[in-house]
Amino acid sequence: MTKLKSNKAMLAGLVIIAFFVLVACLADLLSPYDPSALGVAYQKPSAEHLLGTNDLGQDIFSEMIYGVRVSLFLGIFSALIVTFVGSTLALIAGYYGGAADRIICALTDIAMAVPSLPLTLLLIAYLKSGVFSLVLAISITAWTGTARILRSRVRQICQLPYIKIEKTLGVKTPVILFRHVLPNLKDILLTRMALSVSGAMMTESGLSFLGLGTYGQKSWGNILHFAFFRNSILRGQVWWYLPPIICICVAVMGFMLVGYYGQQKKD
Amino acid sequence: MKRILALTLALLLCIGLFAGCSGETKNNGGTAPTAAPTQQPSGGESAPTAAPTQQPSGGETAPTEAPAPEGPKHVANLIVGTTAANNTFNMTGQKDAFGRMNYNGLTQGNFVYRDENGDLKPYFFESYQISEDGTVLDFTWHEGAIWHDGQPVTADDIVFSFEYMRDVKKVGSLSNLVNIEILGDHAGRLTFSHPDVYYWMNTSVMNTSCVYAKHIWEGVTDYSSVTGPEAAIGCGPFKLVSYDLDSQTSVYEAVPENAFLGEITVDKVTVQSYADQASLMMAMANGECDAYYTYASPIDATLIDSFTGMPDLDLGESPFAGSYQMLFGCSRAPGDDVDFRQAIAYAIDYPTAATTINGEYGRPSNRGVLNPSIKGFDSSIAMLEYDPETAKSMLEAAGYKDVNGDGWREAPDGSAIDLSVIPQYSSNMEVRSRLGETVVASLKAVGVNCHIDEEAISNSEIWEDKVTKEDYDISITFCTSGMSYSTPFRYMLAELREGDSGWHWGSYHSQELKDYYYAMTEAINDEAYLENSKKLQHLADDEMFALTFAWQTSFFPFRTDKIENWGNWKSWGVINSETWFRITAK
Amino acid sequence: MDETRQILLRVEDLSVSFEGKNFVQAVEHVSLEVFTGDRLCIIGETGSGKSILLLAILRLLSPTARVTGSVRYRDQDLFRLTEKQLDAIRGSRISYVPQGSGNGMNPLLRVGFQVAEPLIAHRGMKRKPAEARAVELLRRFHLGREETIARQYPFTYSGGMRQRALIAMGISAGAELLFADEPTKGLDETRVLLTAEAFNALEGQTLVCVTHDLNFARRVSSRVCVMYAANQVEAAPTEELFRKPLHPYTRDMLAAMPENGLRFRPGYAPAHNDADTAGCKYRLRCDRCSEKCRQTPPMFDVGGHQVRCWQYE
Amino acid sequence: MLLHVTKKVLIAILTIWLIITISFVLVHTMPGDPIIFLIGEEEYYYLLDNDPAYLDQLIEKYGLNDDMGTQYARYMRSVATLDFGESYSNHKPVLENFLSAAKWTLRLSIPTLIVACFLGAVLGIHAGIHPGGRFDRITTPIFLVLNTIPSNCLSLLLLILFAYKLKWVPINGMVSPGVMGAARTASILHHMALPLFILIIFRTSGDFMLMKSTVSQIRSEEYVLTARSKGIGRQKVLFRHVLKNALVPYSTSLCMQLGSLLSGSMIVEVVFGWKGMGQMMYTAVSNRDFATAQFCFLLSAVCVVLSNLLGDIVNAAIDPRIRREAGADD
Repeated sequence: MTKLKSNKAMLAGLVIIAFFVLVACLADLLSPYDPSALGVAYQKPSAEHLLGTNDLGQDIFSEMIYGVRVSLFLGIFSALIVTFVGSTLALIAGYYGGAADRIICALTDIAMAVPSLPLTLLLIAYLKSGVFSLVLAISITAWTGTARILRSRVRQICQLPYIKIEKTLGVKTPVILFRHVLPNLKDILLTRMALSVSGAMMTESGLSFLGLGTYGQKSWGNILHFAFFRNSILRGQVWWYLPPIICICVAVMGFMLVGYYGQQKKD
Repeated sequence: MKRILALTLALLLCIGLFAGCSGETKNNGGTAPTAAPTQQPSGGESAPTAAPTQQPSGGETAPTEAPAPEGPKHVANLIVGTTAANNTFNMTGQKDAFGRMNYNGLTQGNFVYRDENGDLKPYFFESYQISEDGTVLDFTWHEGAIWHDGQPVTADDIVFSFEYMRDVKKVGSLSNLVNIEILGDHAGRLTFSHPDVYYWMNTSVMNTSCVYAKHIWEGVTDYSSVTGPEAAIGCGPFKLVSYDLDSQTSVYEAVPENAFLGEITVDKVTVQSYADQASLMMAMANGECDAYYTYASPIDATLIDSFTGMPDLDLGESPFAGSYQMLFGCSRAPGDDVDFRQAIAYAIDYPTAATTINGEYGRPSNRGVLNPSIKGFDSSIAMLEYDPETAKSMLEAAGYKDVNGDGWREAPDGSAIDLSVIPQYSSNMEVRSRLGETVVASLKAVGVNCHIDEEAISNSEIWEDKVTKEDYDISITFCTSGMSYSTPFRYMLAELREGDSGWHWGSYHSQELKDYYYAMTEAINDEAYLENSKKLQHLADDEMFALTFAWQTSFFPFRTDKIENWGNWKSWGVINSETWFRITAK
Repeated sequence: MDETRQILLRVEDLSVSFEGKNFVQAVEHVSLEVFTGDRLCIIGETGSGKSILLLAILRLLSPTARVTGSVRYRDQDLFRLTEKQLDAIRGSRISYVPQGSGNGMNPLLRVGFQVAEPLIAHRGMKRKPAEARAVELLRRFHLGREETIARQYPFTYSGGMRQRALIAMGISAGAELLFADEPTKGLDETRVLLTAEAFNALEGQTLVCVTHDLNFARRVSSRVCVMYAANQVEAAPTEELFRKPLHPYTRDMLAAMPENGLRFRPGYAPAHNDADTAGCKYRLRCDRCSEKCRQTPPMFDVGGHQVRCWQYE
Repeated sequence: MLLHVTKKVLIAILTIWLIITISFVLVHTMPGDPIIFLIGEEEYYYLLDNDPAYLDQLIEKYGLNDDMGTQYARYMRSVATLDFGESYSNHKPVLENFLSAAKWTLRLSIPTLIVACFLGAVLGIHAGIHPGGRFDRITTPIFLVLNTIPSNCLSLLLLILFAYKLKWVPINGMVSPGVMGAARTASILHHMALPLFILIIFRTSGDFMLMKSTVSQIRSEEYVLTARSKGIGRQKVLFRHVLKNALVPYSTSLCMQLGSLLSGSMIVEVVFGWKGMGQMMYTAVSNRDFATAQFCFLLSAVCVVLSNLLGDIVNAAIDPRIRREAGADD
């Protein structure tokens, strides 16, 4: 029974992700105004400005649309890094075992032990503010979870007889890894990637809240930060602070549905 | 099924209790709150044995005459809300709420204070005279003053204070003090080798230039890291009685002997610090604190309009002396061309900049850099106008055309233009980065390509290095209201006086700018100060090496339901050096 | 058989189906009777619904199962009992013995305790004496070093040891009716013999065993019932069935045994929800299929030997 | 078994040492001149104008311009002697700041951990026992949504709703001033209510998800069927069989959470002005307060490593398979 239910939920997740990816690609066509063009500040939602304007008179609706592009790019890009780093380390640790495994495990333990948010704060001070440095800062501490789960799965797979046979047949290691082991990890990779995208988005909104996000690009976190900075909640400007919150929640939910229910289907 | 639910509810209840009492046990069992209010070692309550408060004999101008004998209704407990923290209590520095409150002479005997219109008035001094040539200062001080630990203030303390400030704290403006004499039981004279008296009194009125207790500070060189209760002792009208780090409050009680400006009408002052302005305003709206004071940071305009029209809550509106400036990079093309600068002056979207800085209270400024609440403001100077068409025509006239048709104008010699805009680095970058966005959008609208220098935004070292090396085309800086005496021009100096070392961020190398600035700050009387200030403003109007984005209104709100006779000073607020002697309970 | 045998379990017209995306009819109109002392073996291919039949009787299926028909144990109708009353029977009167090879035992509890658990629950014994009783039971099935292995955990046991420990667990509270589910699955030849001896050593317990291992069934059972695609197709005393199988499926099944020459009948059992398998489920593979077989034949009684095939009308 | 534990402890110590070094290098090579943050922007520029000598004196005092090697050696010595130097912001010993900050963070994190662990477990079991059931269909979406709302948005919205509009909860700070004894505890509880509520929501949703998936997996295991067939009653089946097995992954995650007990949730503490470890770490890093920042890193590293160690030990205690496998693998 749960299989049926998870498909529906996973489907919902996929629909949400597809919607946001579509909006990100068509950002230029969809957004009515150039988000950095100035105008009359603090306008209420009206026909021309669907979501009103912010403190610089920029149209919030177009800002949100471009925000999709930045936030998604940030989430997906850091998820790619996290999954890539996590899986390579897991493959090496799982396949070779022995010393390599122990070193990589120690490395994962260390990375896990370092508190993620303060380290990110530190890294941001190093790197010049911009989306790339934010992505780097977020993904440096986020790969440990993926690495650990994948490693145990890879070790399981490597115990299977057909991998041992491959080894005895002298098939070159990369071939074994990428043709045999990796396809088996496909669904874990998918779920971990989805979960790390939602994790990255949550961290980005947290960092932007603390004023450490990107000042250049307009991500949702950035819009939200200026909404809080201009006390929009107290002034009742619901149209300014609610859309970013809803978008972040829905996007994170979308990825989590795919990640969480994808996992359940596998077991 | 039912039994499980019942079981879980019971568990939840006892958990709630446990969590509660864990708070309890943690509290009682755990260490007593480390910041148990420390009782000032004031050697027991000093019975008011000292002679009845000395009426200020012959003071320069006594404030409102002490009213009829039955005396004004005292304010039992004035609660001051601030966003500064209540962590360090050291009178030698300006850190945290304690340091900033001492600008208002709360616990320290500041020699003089600056009144509502910016004129110097005696505080710990009873009276003072400056000699014609500005090198000698005669003064008398309040005789009955006592230190908060009960010991009387002696002539030795006065001599020690000046020596300590000159030799240990190395206050720049006292470097030429050659002689400190005591001329009677409470009169003294300072003699300088240069006409620096006026300069010292003006620049250091806020920087802890007050009486130092000899029996505490003698021989202490590393004064900023003294953390004991003795570091908070002064001879001001109030003494620190207790502080609680957990609830971020500090309590001060009146010391009748140190009534410098008349009877102290406030019995107790509580300084309560809040996490941010929003929670402070919410607390004030709920009546939890009486007035707002944080040095040089008024309540943000966007916050104010959620509290307009509240009963018993006066917003404390007044013109603000602080302002945001835009400096041109005059040491390299295209900033070195005055026509380019004059054209750009028409391109900046001032209305948007004004709203960004100060909400609907911001007003575009004039071409003279200073704003009306600064001393020496010249109202004859023309206003800045936002007129993109004029800007475009002026750029065309000056030879800045779009030669290669890529949409961006090129320099007369054909080289491409891509101005780098650098907002000044600070811990809160929001307003400056928004101003940066405004400048970039405005310039692009008139065809001048530009970008925000991302690197400088995120790193103070890189920013300071670029600004000192004049490696920028447009720099956005902020001048606090505290610098209103030395004016924003201080930021525009490209090089300092010989022998002076310090920061210089300007890039407009001109002898007039330097001469006028130093003539102004070292003027020995008001006329010289005003004359040079006007010259500077006209220089800025003609050369347009820098401009001020907007004139701001500042808000220092206070409640009017329990207390009256407030005095709201321009861009300072109701909490000032005279508050302790004028406000009364209703 | 002497008269002291009384009816222990009467299952009448038991059907089990699972709703959901695809409707599954796991068990269709099964009726059987078990007398005290009987050793009934239910034989059938995997997926013929035999395990589900066992679980349905003890109402251990997941809530999504829809069970019809009636099961009477002695004088109680199991389907009318409340959960509490059913628990009083489970483990103490009727007990279920899962496969040895699966993780039928809780990995985190000592084997001794798990074997003793029915005693603690039903006989109100304290833990210490119950566990002592458990060690005796393990000794009875001679697992070897019973004293020490009782304190060990299930993962240290081999498949055979686990199966015998599970049997001990089944009878520890003195249950009179034992349901065994595929006891020989995953065991090698010698372990199967050991398990068969364990079952035969049981005196006084009535056994209902589900298996697809025909030799084991022959060795352990007194009566056999054959199931095919959720239907009961034949039931008879063991020797009679093995010597003279009546139903075509049973005959083919026995012919496919190694001892009888490995003659295979091609084809598969119909899937649970195939529409066109009305009537006799074996129709498509049966060499004596006739028009009549389109209707489901009833169970004909040929001298105490029931068979569901029109030939014996 | 003992050999296994000592090996684990050794690895733990090595990890902590590595983290100290990494955090030292990271903090010390952080761009931005610490002096500016040490005494505040304004005073720095004022001193630069009037009294540069004093600035050099400060730099000398904090040994900021020594080369990295000597600073590192000095730091290692101080770590060994547990004297973590003086916090740059208020010149008090770092340990003293830590004690007061830790006290406040623990007041939030311990009740959160306990309540969330219990609530998450109970609700998780109910939802896990009948996956797809009515209870599951109601609670899972709720907790999934709660899991995704960024904590800063929820905190701000609730702060304004409950504290400002409804005035149920004080707006600011951790305790109302000038109260002692029982009144002080009451005021602490009153201030603690909203942040605790938010933290509990987030933590419970995490625990709920974990427990639900674990229980729904275990529920279909064979030994649960055997247990039910023993007629020992629904309660015993749940607690003795299902729950015990569900505890293994659940307890590991709890131990992991123990690691973050002291680091506190930075965002909730910043919003509520809760002077806990989270805020201390945030101000230390953004103000380049080297001494405190390094101490915070060291502390959280020790906490996480210890909690991992504890997690392993608790696992081995509950699950004999891990105990034997642990014993066998060295």
